[in-house]
Amino acid sequence: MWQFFHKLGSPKWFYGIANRFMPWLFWLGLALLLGGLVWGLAFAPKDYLQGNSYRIIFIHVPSAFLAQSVYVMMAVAGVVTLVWRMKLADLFVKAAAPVGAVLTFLALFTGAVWGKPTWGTWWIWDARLTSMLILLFLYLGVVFLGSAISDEKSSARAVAVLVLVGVVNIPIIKYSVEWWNTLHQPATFKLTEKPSMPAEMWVPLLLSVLGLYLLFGWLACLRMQTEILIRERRTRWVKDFVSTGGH
Amino acid sequence: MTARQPGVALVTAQVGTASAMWTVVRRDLKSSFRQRQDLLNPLLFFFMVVTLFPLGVSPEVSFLQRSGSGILWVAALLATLLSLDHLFRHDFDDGTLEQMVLQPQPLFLLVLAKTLAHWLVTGLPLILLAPVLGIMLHLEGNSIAVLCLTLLIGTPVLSLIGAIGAALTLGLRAGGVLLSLLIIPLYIPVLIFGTGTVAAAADGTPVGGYLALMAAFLVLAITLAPFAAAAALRISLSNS
Amino acid sequence: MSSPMLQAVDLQCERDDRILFRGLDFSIVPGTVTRVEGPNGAGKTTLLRILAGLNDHFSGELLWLGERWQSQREAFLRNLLYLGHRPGIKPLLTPLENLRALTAVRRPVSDQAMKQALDGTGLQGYYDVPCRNLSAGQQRRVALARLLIADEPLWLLDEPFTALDRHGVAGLEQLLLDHAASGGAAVVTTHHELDLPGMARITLGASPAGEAPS
Amino acid sequence: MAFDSLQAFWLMDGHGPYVWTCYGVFLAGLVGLALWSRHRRKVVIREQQRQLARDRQDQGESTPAAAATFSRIHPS
Repeated sequence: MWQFFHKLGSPKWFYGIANRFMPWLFWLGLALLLGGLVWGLAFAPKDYLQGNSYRIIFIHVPSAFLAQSVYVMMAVAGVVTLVWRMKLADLFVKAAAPVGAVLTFLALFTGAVWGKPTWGTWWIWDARLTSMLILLFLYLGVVFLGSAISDEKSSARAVAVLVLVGVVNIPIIKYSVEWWNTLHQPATFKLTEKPSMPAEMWVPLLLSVLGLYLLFGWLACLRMQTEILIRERRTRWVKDFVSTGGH
Repeated sequence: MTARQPGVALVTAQVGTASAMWTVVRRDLKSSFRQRQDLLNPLLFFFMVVTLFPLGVSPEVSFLQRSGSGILWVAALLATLLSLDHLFRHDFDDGTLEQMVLQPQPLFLLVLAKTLAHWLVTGLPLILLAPVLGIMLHLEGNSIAVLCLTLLIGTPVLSLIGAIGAALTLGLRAGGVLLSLLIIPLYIPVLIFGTGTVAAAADGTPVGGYLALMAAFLVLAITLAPFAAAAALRISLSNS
Repeated sequence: MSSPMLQAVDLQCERDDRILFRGLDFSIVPGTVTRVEGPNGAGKTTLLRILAGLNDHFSGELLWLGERWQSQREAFLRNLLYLGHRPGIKPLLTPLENLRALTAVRRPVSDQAMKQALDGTGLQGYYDVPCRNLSAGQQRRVALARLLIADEPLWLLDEPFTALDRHGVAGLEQLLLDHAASGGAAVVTTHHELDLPGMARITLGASPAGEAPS
Repeated sequence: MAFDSLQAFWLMDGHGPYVWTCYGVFLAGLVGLALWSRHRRKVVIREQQRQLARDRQDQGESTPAAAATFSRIHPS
């Protein structure tokens, strides 16, 4: 068990393993995502309330879902960084943060564009959108702090602390935003909660969520490899690896 | 007294002021784009400050529509203020500023070039982001257009006036805070007319007069502020 | 001896309620290297900054080619090359870009010549590396590369030997001699034991009166 | 297929612009992210190859600064 844990912390080992897994992650993820999107766009039935604009759900929900879970993953990695000082964990935080920021932005953007035909306005200050916006700010803070500190080790630790502070804060932010929202009259437009979604709708949704997860895994591996090359540039194996062409 | 003796080969060739200014602008832009994060900081700050108002006051559409232009202007002003500390600080720290003062070209024009570069990387992005925030604050299309126009005229004034403050507080320990205290009072007229123009547009009154007045501010700032900033730079360098 | 390029008459400088020097008279003549020496805090850097016109907390006269400095600021600046303790190298730009920005405002120099100058200071292969990734000695060499293509006759160099290794020091000493031989003048502050043939000295802070024996 | 024709698929009962903008931006975002990440790894590898080459060059000469001549250059 500890042997495995130790191995997992070795960047060189991870680099090789990642190389082996990445094609699978990429192609499987791409197939699932595209399958889900094509199904959702062209074959899923029309929503009786919102019409065709609901088809945005097949990209909006995966982005929003992933945006939130990536932050949780980063927080877990942050704990591992601070407690066990595992190298790979802080690499993950650094590699995932920009991806999470982009996904949050995509969730916000698709939400806004979806809102126009549904609510008649691009943006309302309701609890869910506002929390998402704050999540974007948190992500950007992590990205900026990471690139502002040039020393790699202290940058990783500082970022881990910030992620943890953020994750403790997220529930507080969420509840205070919801309270704020009820204080000012709740949004007049509300998405009708449907008790059950027909399978023709949720299966493609599930596919695209899974696909995006796998693609995120691929992106995270790729970016972690880059971070490893930077961090370990003075080691023998990276020098050998780079001078033999870097593949 | 013989001014020129055979031994010394004096330099007579000269580089034109315009090309020297261009060199300054290019170097500053290049430097800024190598440190992209510094470009995004004021922009993000702008966004966040705007977000605080619906959260802190009210998310009601009627309130946001009424005060949206004021919120955006105040946020843009604060974001500019935040970025001003960088205007001369890096150059001061690495000695580029000394070299600039020792250039044969008039210093105030070089300061103008630096301010232009500063505006291109801070003021201009704010204007580009403003429509998005305007939509989020439920401003009307016409108001957003006028708002962007006032920002286009107003933010260079903010940069120019700010350059004076940045030059004066250069090399001081509490420079950042002091800079705000010095500069905010000077920003008030621009703020008043910036938001006033948008309010007039929302009421449907013609805004040509307001815009002309703001343009007059801009002309005044372009002609006077670089002199003041150049003088302040000499003083700050003399003390270091 | 030819007539002086730069002349200081009765210079006095006071800083933080302390008189750094007073009654300082000296001439910088073409074809010489002048070393400003004195203990720490004697005002070596301050004197150099006064000569460059960066510091105006002084009384006395500075004459450029026999005329008051203030009256011909532009001509003076065009003939002056000042390298401060912080030499104006932007850490985010590459050596070539730095050199280009520093020289382009004085006279157009081809990229070819600038690369030669960087080669001349031992920076071949580093043209495109951002300066913040260079060592202190290499950054100093970027600044010194400017001297290789400079046509300004008057050089004011504040601690130019800092962070240089033995080869660099020898090279720079030779460069100063070359510059003097071609009719230029250089004023140098340094902690390093500099003793060039024909070198003039300005000594600060040695005697309480601040007189400058040479 | 939930649509009768390609035309209907494109228009989506008037919601076409919204839906297609969203999908476009989403795909552009993901593709951009992927390309940027790959490019970054390539740049890092290339940068390190150059650094290695420089190190080798520096080691090749007895002293790195020996090549420094400090001789003046006279650009025409």
